Amino acid sequence: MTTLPIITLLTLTPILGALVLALGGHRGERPARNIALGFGLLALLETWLLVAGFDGKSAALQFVERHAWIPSLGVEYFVAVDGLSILLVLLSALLVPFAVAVSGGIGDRPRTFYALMLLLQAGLFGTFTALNFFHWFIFWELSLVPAYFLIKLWGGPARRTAATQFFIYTFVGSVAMLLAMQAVFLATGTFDLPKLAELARSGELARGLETKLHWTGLSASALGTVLFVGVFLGFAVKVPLMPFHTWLPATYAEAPSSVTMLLTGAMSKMGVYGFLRILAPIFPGQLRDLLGPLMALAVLTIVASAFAAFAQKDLKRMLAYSSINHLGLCLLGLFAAMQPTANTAGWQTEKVAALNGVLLQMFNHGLTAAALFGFVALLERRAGGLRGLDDFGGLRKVAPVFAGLMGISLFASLGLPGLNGFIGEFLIFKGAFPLAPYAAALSTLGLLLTAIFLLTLIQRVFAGPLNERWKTFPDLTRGELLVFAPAVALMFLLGVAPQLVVRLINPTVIEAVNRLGN
Amino acid sequence: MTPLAAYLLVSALLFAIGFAGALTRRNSILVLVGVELMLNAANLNFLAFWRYGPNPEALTGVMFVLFAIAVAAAEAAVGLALIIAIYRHYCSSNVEDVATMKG
Amino acid sequence: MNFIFAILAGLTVGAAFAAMTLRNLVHCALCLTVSLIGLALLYLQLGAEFAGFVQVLVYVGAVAILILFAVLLTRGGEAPVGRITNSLGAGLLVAAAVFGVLAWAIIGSSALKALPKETPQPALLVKAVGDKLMGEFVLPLQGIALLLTAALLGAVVIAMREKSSPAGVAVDSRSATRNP
Amino acid sequence: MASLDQIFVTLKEQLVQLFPAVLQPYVGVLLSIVAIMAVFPGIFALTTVVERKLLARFQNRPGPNRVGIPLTKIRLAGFGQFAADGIKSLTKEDIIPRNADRKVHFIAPFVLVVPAFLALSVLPIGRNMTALDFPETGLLFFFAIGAATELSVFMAGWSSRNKYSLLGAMRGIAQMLSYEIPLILSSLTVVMMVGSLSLVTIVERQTSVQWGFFHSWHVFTPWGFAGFLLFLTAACAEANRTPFDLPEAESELVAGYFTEYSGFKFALFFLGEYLGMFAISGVAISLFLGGWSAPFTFLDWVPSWLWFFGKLFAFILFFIWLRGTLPRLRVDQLMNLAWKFMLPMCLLNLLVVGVWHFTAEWNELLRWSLATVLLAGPYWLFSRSFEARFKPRTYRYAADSPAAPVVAPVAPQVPI
Amino acid sequence: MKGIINSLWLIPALPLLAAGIIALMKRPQRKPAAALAIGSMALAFLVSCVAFVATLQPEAGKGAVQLTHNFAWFDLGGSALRLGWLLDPLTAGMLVMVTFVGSLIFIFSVGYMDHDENLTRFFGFLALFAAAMLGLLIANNLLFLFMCWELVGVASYLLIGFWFHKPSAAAAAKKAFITTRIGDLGFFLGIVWLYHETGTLLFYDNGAGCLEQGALTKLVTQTTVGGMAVSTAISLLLFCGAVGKSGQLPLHVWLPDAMEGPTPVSALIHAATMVAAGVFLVARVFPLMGAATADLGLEGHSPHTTALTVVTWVGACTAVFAALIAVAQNDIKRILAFSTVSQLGYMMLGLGVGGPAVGMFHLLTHAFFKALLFLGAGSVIHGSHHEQDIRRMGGLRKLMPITFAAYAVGMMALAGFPLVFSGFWSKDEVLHAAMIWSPSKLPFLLGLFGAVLTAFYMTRQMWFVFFAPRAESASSPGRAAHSASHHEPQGASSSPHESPRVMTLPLVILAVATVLLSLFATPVWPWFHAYLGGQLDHLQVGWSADSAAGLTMLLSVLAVALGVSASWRLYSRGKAGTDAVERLFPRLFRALQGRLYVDEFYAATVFRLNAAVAVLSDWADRFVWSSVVELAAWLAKGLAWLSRTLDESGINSGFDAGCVETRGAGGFASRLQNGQTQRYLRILGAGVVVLVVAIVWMGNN
Repeated sequence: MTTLPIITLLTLTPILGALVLALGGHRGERPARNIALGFGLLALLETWLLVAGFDGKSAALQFVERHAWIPSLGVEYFVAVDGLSILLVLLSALLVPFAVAVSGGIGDRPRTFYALMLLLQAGLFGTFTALNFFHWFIFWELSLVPAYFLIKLWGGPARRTAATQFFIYTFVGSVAMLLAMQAVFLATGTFDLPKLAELARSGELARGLETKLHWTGLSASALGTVLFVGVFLGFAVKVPLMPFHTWLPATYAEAPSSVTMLLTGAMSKMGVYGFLRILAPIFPGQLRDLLGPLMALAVLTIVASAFAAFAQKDLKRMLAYSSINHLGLCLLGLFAAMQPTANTAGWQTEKVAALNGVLLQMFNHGLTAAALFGFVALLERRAGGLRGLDDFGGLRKVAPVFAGLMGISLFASLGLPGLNGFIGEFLIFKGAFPLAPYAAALSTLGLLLTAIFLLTLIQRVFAGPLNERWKTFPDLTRGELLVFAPAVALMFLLGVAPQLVVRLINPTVIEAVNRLGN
Repeated sequence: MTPLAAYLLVSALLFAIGFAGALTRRNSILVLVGVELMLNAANLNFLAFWRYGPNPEALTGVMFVLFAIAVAAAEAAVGLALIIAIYRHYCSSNVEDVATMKG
Repeated sequence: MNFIFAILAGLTVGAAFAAMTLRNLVHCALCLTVSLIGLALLYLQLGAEFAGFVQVLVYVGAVAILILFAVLLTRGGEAPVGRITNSLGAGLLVAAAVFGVLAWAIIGSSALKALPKETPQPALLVKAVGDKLMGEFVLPLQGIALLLTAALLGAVVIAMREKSSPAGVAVDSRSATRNP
Repeated sequence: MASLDQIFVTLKEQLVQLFPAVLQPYVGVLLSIVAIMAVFPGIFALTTVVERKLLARFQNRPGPNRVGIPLTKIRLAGFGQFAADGIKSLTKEDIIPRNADRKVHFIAPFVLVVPAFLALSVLPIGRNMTALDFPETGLLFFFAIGAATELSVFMAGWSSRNKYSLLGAMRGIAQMLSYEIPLILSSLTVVMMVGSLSLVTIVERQTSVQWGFFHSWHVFTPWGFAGFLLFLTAACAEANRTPFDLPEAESELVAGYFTEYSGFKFALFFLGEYLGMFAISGVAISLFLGGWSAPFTFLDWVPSWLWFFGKLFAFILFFIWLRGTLPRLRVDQLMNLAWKFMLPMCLLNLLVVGVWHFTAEWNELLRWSLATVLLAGPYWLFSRSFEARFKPRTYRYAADSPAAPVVAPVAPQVPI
Repeated sequence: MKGIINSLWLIPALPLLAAGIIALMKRPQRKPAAALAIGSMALAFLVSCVAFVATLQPEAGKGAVQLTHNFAWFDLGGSALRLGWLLDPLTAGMLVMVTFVGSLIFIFSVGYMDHDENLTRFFGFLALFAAAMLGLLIANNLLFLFMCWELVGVASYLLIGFWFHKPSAAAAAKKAFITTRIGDLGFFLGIVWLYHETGTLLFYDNGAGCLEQGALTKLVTQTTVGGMAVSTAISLLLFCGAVGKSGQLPLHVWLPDAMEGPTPVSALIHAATMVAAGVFLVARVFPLMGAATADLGLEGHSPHTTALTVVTWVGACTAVFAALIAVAQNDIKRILAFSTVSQLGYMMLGLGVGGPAVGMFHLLTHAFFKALLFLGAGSVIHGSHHEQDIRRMGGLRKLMPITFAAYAVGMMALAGFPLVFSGFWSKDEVLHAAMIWSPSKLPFLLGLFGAVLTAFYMTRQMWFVFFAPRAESASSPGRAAHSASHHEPQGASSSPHESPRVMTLPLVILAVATVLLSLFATPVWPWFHAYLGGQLDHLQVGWSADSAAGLTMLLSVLAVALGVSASWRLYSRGKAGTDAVERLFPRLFRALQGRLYVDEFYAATVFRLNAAVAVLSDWADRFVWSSVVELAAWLAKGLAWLSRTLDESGINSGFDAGCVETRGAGGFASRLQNGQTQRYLRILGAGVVVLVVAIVWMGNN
């Protein structure tokens, strides 16, 4: 018996769900949501099978499925997971049912809404498992399209602008990346990501650029830099890195909150994933050459976004900037791990720590930020669309459970030990501080500011005298508790036992550090 | 006379009959019938050449016939649908009555 | 040249002739059917079993029925139709000329004479036909599939009743109860 | 046992040996034809009585129970009825309407019966027992011959110059044309799996043993099961049996296309219809139910032809049962079923066969569940018509759903 | 006995479990929650006692008992990140103190928080705090310590903001968390750096720990920016955390505000335990701080490293600075809060000049008497219906005798009344160590001045609260805010009353302990030093101190006498309504009352800067980055417009001309068609004939 093509099945499950939703005749929102939830949980179950069958001790690609697709273009159907992929697949599988369960009040075309959510999940699964650039890119874009429609059709008042901005931004980035990768294909004749990484390591890529692309009139190194910048742009927009981020606050604020959960929880991870899977392995030299400015950008991202968050009055915008800040930390860790060092065990450990931290941070931020946006969604729904920092006050009195769980999530977000956010940040700094002391030291300012604005949020929304308007503000219902309690429990669990996740990623990270060299 | 020539003659005769019908009958359905006959005559030709031709293993004649039959079926369907549509419109299935395409 | 061939050829040509000359359109169509069956038998005689049965399946089962339907739908079966066009002579002349030219070409052809009088029956396996269709001729096959689909849709669209009258009055009991 | 199994084959060979060598092939064919022309009309005769009696039982009445052997007191529980019916129809006056197209009117019953016999002759009714074996194209021949039925129906209906006849013929042709597509498509699944059009080969392929005691009938696979059901439905329609008996719906069209037939020609139509039913049942048996093979290996000792006729008889009973149970469809329902449900399902089944073929080395359970899901999911989707899923269901005469807002007490309305 | 190390985790786990269960309880389950919290704390106290006993029997010649238990937490690269817990005298002493004081305060809370509707939650938070604090104490890993450190911070945040409906409480909570977090950033970087340099964060790991000889010598020998030894740099970073947590000078601002929390919280967290965590941290990493010289002795004289010098100066300055402010405060809890800051300064000073034993002993004694004072203040506040302004109290000596007695013991201990009060001995030791500190005598003088001030403001407080004539109005405007939120029947019992027994009993116990504790570290029998140093078997009764000790004692007694008498004279003769010191030095008093305007200074600089940068970032986001993008978009639009214009004017016109020509030709050709299909077909047939003939004929030729 050949092994079950579980990754393909996993990717197909949400697509099937979307089809069922699209074709089914159920009116009303509840059945649609239940179907979407059912398929989401099915995907989660499959992911669980994947995780259970995953050999945590091996850094190799597992569950490989490989079929020729368009041989003349070097296109294959090539999916597999390693520690990095499986973590993000798990995250996506967790978040989509979560977001689906949180969403509600979709008056307009609920079936389409949930079908698009599932399609988005398919895009995520595909992106995180594909190892051939060609179909990786297909999924990358596939995830963009449902997101666009979700924002545009169900978003807030300025949704059109936001959606267009989101689409154009990410699309420009994608186009730049696509062009660059085509040039790489011309030079190497393959789209296979692991193979490209190998070629880049052996210098074959540079030679290919020299011989095959000399007609551009650029030297191999200049061409390499240009290509690097192209690919970089694609990912930097997605993450986002600071000057390329302006789409994000508007998008997050305008998107329906459950969609924002996915945008921040899973889609922003696509950018970091791209950095880790494509940019760093294929363009290590270029990345190292530009490390200084990039590091500066990462620090700028961390600090400036935290400051900007502090200035926001809209909860969603505030949390959006907070997301930028957290992902900035990811990039800090990533860039730090690219720092050239002596090849000693000590430095290797720091790099491993930094990358482990990056991955943990991705997972934890995905969980926490999604939960926070979920809470904001509830807040918004209860308050009839209000979500300003000053619109509430004293809610803890009438909604203690709500306040408690959201408070825990906020503390998780600001990196309180014992909750999930801490370990990732600790590991990032553990790696980044020795590798790039000044950048790391400056970045701690971001941690402080995060604490300031998140606590301000608690203070303004939950503490203080009760705003008379919300005297009848309902606490979490049983159903909502059922949705959020597992998320919060997971935060505790991962905070106390990070080994659950580290187990999956550590070998992959060690391998990656070895491959990246010094 | 070789058997091939005999088949070809039959085919030619069929073709001529069909052609004559298509040229002289007024009813458009019969014109179509004539066309069908001509097509079938051609099919017979193909099969005869396949059978007695130099290279029967290539199956070209049979293939041609199969495709021709499929195409003829499509042609008949669309042609008859056209005739019915025209009949609805003009209350006539006479080919001479339908001449709106004249320049 | 054998006996069976002669009978079949006679049947085919005769039926074809009848189909082109009879006054009753339904009779014409039925004669056409006979002619087509005769042709199918000729195909069998030639060893093309598959093509022969396909001929019956498609022509007798579908095309002939289609023609009969068309005849009925255009009310052609009710009365004998006008037999010929105004330009009978010209038509016949051209047709005769065509036949003459063809027959002249066939009989006068030197290439045909060079062929042997009898050739061994080629072994036609349906499997070989299938292999060819799926191999060498796969693109035409796809084309045919497309064509048939298009023809199906096209025929339906063309023959659909012209929508001149407003769509049937929708029965909506709710609106009725709302407006007493 | 083998001797009993092959008893008819041996008999035929021995008979043929009696003739000079030149004639032997012709005699062989002739013998086969004679056998078929004797056996199946016999079954037909039996079936008419069985059907009448069974239907009567369904409807709580005794049915024919009088006619036995004439001039004796032996009643045979009414099984002599067929002879009485036969004699009656042969001796009745042959009436031809004045306006009828006499030639066509005359030919039509023969166009029905002769192809029916031809179709029966390609069935493998036992091991080595096929009257007319086309090793390449048996199934194709069957379908090609089947086309003649439609022609006959048309000829009968049109030539009678009777509006019931014509309407019946039109309905019949439309129905048969529509259902011929699912019929052929569903049998194509078997052709795809077996890789042959020969019914003999198809049957032989199903005699292989599976799991030790099973013959691997095609019906025991997901696609085979689905294909069998589809084929059966289409066959019902092809044979004009209830619930697809619109062409001869007695309450609407008197007797459909053979309203104007009487006497012997009527009997021929009757015979032709039943022969067609036998033929299509025989094909269903050959394609899906293992033809003449036994269901279990330990039942192999029963002669193969007995299996075939047993299955055939089961089919006949099944059809009678259906007739006694189901109401007749409406024309639009009939067409919707064919084009909106059966056709997609057939195409899907073809896909599933492809999947089945290419997943041959998979885990059996996985393969089964995949195929089942592929079939069951769309079945669930198609099973109620598409429109019902998109539009709220409307009731033409009944009141709207009780949830409809009542604005004010209104005066009694005239229903629309 | 040594097996206790394997069960040491029980000490934090018990309250943690209690906290977890209480978190799931419903609001009305008040009694079970209280019982659970107190019970878990009492059990933890028992286990701590066992642990303490285990540390009393050091193996001969091996120094202090030091038991560790380490385990892997999660994989990190080829190795794993390991955590662990540690039992040594330092831990054991602190454990006993925290569980003991904690238990008493828990019991006290039952009475004090009796009227609060959220009692359940309160005990949940208290238990959470206790768990985190105890975890902090037993940590054998700096990271683990830091985690607990943050958790106590959160518990403190939650408890300060317990009356979250008061905006001031919510703000104070936030302020506390953020101010300490500023220090924690340094701490965090210190941890990361230490981890990088030594490869481990375990304190003791059979010679491989980061506080053990191998790691320390490595750290001392390396230098970093400015020629500082790495050990110094790391020490200073770690000290940042201590400064934040223990309210040392630049970051002390949160501690007085933290008095917004319920008084038991102030007693437990902001007097006895959590704020002392900074001191504990310095004591814990003392080997690192003092790692300059080859010998890392703990013989009462600490080595003079840069790190310790910084600690000394910060401590000394804080001690005086806070004491000064305390003189001018009117809120009973604020006075105690500034006193706490001041005393924490003393502890730091003691650590800096005298090593862990000196600082830690003051920590322990201070924990007892300051808890006593806070609980006493709580009792006073509770008895006088949540009145906190000392000027509106007075004469409570008669009304609340038990509270008065206990408070007096605490006050005397804090002020340093000689001989029978523990505060005297511990402060004396600090001053003694400062006196013999060689680099500078200034810290000693500052300490002495601080002692005078301490005696002064405590006497002032005593006088106002217990001796002053009873203030006329019981219902003051300041009360209204409190009684509104504490559904207390207004006017039902307007005169102050003694507190219930559940509150006075802890007071009495603490008072007794305060006195008894003075026995353990007298120069005659310096048991505590010996205990910490692991030299219990060499301990002898007898005057072991040098001559300077006597001088110090004398000076300290004089200082106390000066402070008390001055204060008593000034206030007992003063008029009601105004403050004596205010009359003497009005401007100075106002400055002190305004806490020397540190908060205002921060508000004017740090906060404003922060807000400005935030606004700037937001502005940059909205206008600078976006406008760049929009510029690009306009550029693209312009190009598109150009292209369209070219298309329409240039290319299309030529195409149109061609079309006109073609149409003319088509019109001509169409006239050939007459619509008769059969005619077309005839022509076709004739054409075929002609063609065939032509082909055959030409073929023949």
